[in-house]
Amino acid sequence: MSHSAFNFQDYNALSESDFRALVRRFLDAHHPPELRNPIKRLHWNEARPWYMTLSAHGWLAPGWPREAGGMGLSPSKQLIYVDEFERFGAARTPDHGIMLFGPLLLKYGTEAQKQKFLPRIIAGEDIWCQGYSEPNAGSDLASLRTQAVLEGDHWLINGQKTWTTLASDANWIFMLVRTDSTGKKQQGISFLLVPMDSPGVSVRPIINLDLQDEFCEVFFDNVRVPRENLVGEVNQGWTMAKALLGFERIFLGSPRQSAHAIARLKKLAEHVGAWSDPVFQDRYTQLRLDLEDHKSLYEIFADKLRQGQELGAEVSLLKIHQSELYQRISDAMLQIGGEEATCLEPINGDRDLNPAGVFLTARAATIYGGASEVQRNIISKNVLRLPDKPSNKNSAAWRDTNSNTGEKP
Amino acid sequence: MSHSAFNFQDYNALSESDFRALVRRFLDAHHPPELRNPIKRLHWNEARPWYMTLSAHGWLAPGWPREAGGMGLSPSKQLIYVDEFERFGAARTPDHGIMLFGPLLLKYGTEAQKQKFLPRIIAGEDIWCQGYSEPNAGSDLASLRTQAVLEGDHWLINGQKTWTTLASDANWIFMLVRTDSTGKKQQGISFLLVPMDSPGVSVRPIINLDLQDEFCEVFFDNVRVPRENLVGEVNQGWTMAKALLGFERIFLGSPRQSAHAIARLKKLAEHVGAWSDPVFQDRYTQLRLDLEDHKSLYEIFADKLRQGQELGAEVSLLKIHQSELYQRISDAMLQIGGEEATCLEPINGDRDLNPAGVFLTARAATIYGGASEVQRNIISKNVLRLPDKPSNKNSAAWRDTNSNTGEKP
Amino acid sequence: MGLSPEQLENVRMLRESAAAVADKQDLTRIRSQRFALPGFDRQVWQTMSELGWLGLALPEANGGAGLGMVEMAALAEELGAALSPEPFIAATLAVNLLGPELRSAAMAGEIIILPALQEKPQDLGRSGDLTRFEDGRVSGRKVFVPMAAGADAFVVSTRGGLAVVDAKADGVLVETIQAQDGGHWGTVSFSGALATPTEGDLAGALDQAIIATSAYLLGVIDAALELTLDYLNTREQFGAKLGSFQALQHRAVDLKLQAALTRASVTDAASILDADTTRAAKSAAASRAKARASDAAMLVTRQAIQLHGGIGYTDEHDIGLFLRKAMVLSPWLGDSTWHRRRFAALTAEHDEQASSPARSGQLADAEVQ
Amino acid sequence: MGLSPEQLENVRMLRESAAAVADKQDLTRIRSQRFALPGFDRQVWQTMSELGWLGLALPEANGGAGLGMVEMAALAEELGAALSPEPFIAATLAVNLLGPELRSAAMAGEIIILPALQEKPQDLGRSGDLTRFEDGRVSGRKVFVPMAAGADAFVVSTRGGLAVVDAKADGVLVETIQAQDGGHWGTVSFSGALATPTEGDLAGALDQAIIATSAYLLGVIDAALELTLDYLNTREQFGAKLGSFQALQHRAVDLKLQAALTRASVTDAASILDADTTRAAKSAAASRAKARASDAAMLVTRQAIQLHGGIGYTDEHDIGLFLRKAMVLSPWLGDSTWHRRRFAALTAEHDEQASSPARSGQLADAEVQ
Repeated sequence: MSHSAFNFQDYNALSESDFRALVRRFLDAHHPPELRNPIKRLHWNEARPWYMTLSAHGWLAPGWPREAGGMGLSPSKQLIYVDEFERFGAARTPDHGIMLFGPLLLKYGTEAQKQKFLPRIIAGEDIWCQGYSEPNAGSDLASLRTQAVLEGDHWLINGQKTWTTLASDANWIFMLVRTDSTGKKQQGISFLLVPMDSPGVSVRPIINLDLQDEFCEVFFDNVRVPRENLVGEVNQGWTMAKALLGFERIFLGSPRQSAHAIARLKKLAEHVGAWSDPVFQDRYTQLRLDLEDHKSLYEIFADKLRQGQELGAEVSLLKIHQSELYQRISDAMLQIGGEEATCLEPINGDRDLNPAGVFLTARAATIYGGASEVQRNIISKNVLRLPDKPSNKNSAAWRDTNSNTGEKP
Repeated sequence: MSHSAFNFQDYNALSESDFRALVRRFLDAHHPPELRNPIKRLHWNEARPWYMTLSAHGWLAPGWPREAGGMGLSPSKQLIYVDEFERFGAARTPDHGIMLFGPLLLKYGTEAQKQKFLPRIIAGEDIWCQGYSEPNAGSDLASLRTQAVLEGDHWLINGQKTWTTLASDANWIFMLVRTDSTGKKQQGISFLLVPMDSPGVSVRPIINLDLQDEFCEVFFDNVRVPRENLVGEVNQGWTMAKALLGFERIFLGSPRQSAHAIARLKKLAEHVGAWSDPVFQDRYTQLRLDLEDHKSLYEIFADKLRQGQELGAEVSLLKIHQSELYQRISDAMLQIGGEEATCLEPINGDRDLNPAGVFLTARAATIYGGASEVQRNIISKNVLRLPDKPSNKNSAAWRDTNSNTGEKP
Repeated sequence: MGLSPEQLENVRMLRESAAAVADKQDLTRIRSQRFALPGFDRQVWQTMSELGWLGLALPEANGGAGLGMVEMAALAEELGAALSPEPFIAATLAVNLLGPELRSAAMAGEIIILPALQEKPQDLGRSGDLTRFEDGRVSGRKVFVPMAAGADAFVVSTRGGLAVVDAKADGVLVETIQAQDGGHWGTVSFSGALATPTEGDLAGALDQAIIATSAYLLGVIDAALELTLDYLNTREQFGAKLGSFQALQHRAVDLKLQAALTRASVTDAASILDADTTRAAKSAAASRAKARASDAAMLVTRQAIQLHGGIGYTDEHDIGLFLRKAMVLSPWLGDSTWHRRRFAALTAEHDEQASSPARSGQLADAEVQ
Repeated sequence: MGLSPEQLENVRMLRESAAAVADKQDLTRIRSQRFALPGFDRQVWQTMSELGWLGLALPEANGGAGLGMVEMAALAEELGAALSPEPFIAATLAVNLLGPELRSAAMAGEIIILPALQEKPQDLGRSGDLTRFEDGRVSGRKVFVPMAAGADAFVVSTRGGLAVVDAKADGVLVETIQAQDGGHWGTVSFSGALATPTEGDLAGALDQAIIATSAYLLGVIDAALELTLDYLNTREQFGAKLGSFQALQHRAVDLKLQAALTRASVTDAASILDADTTRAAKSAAASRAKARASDAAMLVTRQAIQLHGGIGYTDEHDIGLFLRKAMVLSPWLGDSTWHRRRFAALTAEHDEQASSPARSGQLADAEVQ
């Protein structure tokens, strides 16, 4: 890791405002201008220079400890890091290794696994994708059926994953597999690491509603990996994946997505001449107030994080409100956009005037990362403590399913 | 029955427009002006003169055959009769005997029962109330538990009815009672006639949310009635009560209630100065369009009736939309009404400027006559054919419950 | 307000014959036309013209079938349910504005003539035409001309009246923009292009096209809902059919309610257009239908995606095609906001006589118990 | 933005002491005061003043407790949860506007002084005062004075500044109108009534009262929701607990979400009022809180009735009391429409810098997987 003006010994010793200023300076100095505010999810070949820049300055992994090559940020500093990246419109890199796999390995991996994998992530040598969802296990993730059987020193894997973001860019996949089908469905799931170039692995991109190709299906046909590619204990994969949700669950409810969208709604309203319409103004103000109150709600949860408290099931309220607010803003765009909002390309080629694109992208927000319906089930059970159907005891189990582990574009 | 200029030999021979004109002339000529557009449900002592006027002209029972003292109107003429009464703002009398009990007796009663009871209804000698709902059997009417046991020549009745409209005015009650607890809960229900002055019957008025006393609880403590007070076969009460719903179900979805409310909303908007506000205008136009489309939907069902077709479960859509539209109109009243809409009395003593009253009354619309939730269950099952929960087979039965038989203010 | 036996029979026959070109079960043809030019099938167009559809609502004296809006709405609904990309509604609008010769050729499918009316987005009748028509030549620019790349000629609204311009004539430039449904819009520039005058009841033709578009959207709504109900009835999650979850059931009912209201509104509007009544009444009915259909189509197709879950967010599943069609047709010929305002303006007086305020719901209440 | 340990402790103690007068479990006292005059309990008022509540947010130098809006909001919330009919918020508003002598008497509960500000419905600050204050005498008419029959004196806004008028003075006529919550509004007419001038930060006092009312409504919301959840957890229908029906569960979640947003909004507004910031920022925060609280209170209490079913439509069940309270307080001190517009006007520039448009949700998305 090279030295740079931005590579501090201890970021956490900085005041919050100093650190915030540092992040801004970093982005101003280093973010490639042409990648700012990308209109779609970047592929590895597009994002690589930025990834390597982050790596070179030691800014790639805000939450990882210093000794693993991360920034070792406290929760409140991580919140600032993310907030400023979002505010700036920084491009997202293929970061599943950093954001999801790394923390899990740090907590549950063997020393050998950490030594083997973490440096290669920091160096940009390994790009990971996440293999959780399956065709019949999306919101109901615990129903996954991709099977791994231990045969001698190898796991033999058969099955299919889907909604695997940027799988075509990855050379490794971390995945949940079924290793026992007898007990409760949440049990009997293990966590395996598989090279994407293993014989029997094949990848098929899926075109999404916004006509982008960021997800894939991944097929496993008698794929073999060594026994030591298991992370943690056999049949403990579910528990491990759930335990890692602590920190990142709040980001599903970050107000930034809606804040960007509302700024775009305003710009669109000015473009189409709706801005001076009192009926539009009324709707716009309602959306703004929803956003402002959402920010207040977000801060309540952020405070908990800063104080090291558990977020609890209530954090699902944030996800529901953010995703539905984002959709309502995008609905308003389409509503005022007229024929211009029916076009495939942004209006006048301006990325910020792309109502149809935002509208279509927003459809995903209430489906992935735990569909709104599932989030409501979780709150009903775990926050409101409403009862299950008496004759339906056997369906109670799924409500423990925390589908925030589900895939998401 | 006296002769009058309005007592035709055959109303059905008149053209629709001639009949409509006749109804209007009748109301203009005979309706007591002081009872028009009453602010609350009238009690018998208030409504009696109008009831007797209707009776004297043979206009009391539009749907009954001529020989029973009714007008013998065809379905399309009945629709016109109701429509014009509603449009005029005619006062409703305690009419359960005419609207609900009469038709049932005509279809299922013995000749002796018809001879005994029907003329006394026409003469205003018997006022009937309806004993269907119970404290634990409202939307789930089939769960009723008031019990009747045959002891020799008498039925022995114990239990409690609730939401019994104007029970304190009635001298008879027709009621559903449980006569068998073994089979499906819809079976084992019978239809009994009970004098309200029977020993063991007691009545307690319930004050409703609008602070009116139109419903009551009715208690039955070892009440005895003769065996012949049963209508139809033992355990056939449910089937009979359901069969009678054909015609009147459409009236739950009549647009008239919302049409009156929207006219009042406009008057209120003018009073409070919201009329010229474009945001209000937008909301008002949306409500008007909902009303206009509701009228179109109502006509589709009315056409079916006119052609003698079954209405089908789909008619629940009308009830849902009408009751929820009515509520949305009343919500808009409260929204624009400001502090004036917080008062117990109408604004300036003007009945048409009574937003709080309308708002509170409207709360009932989605609860009684089959709550919106139950109506949605009915449509889900019987129109959309969506499945039941597999592990929940025993709860399937309740979805057949047609709760339109439930009580309603 | 019910239909006559004759109308019912016409409607039944039309719906049957629509199956010839509109296959609701297989959208392969629809997919194959997406994002290509002209974006529809000239072969299918030929069949449509042979079936007499382009002159469906023209008087028999004009070579038409002499049917009414009721029948045209039924046909448009079938086309909507199958997502037909052919510019049937636009071409029918144009046919109303042609003289005998061109009309015959257009009805026979020999030439495709499409209307070029708008000069700005969301500008249906809002501002006057800037396009000039002088000395037999047209100059100006029209935007959002549906499927313009497939047109052999345009009916152009100008300050000097309606004009027909050959698409291949000198001084005509057709540029296209892809639309989300796989079709396209044309921006058509005229610089002194040779033109011939034509005339017709543009306002009436527009109302007809507005109702036909509402009916097309009704078809979209019903088909999207049906697809969704099928999915709810088959897909299992958490050990049960999706359709057995009450929260989803109730949402499906709300969609069904909107579908029923749209059908009621469109059916009424079609009857009113066929009836002997005022232009204002007809336009108000058309606006009512389009306001309902536009909003209901967006609601139903959006919710259809949500109810499909992850698979609904792929382009591979057909349900997205219905959303994209709704996105394009909801604003076309006036979005719901525009039509609500037109309705309010057209009915400002009527609203007075709606009914004298009366005890809310007394007899409506009355029938309940 | 979290509270300081000291604030947390103050809030805890206040909530505890609130239990002395605000019994959430038993609304018998509330019922007994309904539709009577003065509609509240002078005994309870005495307790409130002994607890120091009327000077809670006044500086210690002025004899107050020196606490802030955060603490007052916590107290108002407790009062709201128990539906306290005492005019605590109104009296606190008045106390802010009194000189030392009257202030002490009011804080001690010896006299009840209430504000008389509005001259028209929905007229908070919209139009200027018509009421005159000349030569030591006040003439004019004030409407919607809360619980006016219980006032010993009024703080009256006039063209000539604020004035205190004895309720028993010659030339003062108090007429009352019953409100749906069982309280009443006063129409107070002054015809040359003797008055003494007073002064204070009316705008600041109003924002304080607006946030306190929002907090009171938050208490109403939470209590109504709790009552409803209890009902769903006990009442059986169709062989199952009501609360086991998914459609009702999801609706309850939506109510919980509104409750959570209201709490976030009110808490933030209280902190902002206590912070060293501009009047515009404070008023915007107050308006945001009141807009949310007014709408959420109506939504939650309306739905609470629906979720209770038939029993919810009786006056016997307590749930209706919460609806009636929401009906009265939602419009008081500005309804949600009024506050939304005030918020928009106050933040018109801020809105610009909200954020530069950026790829929607990229990093928000980012954290998801």
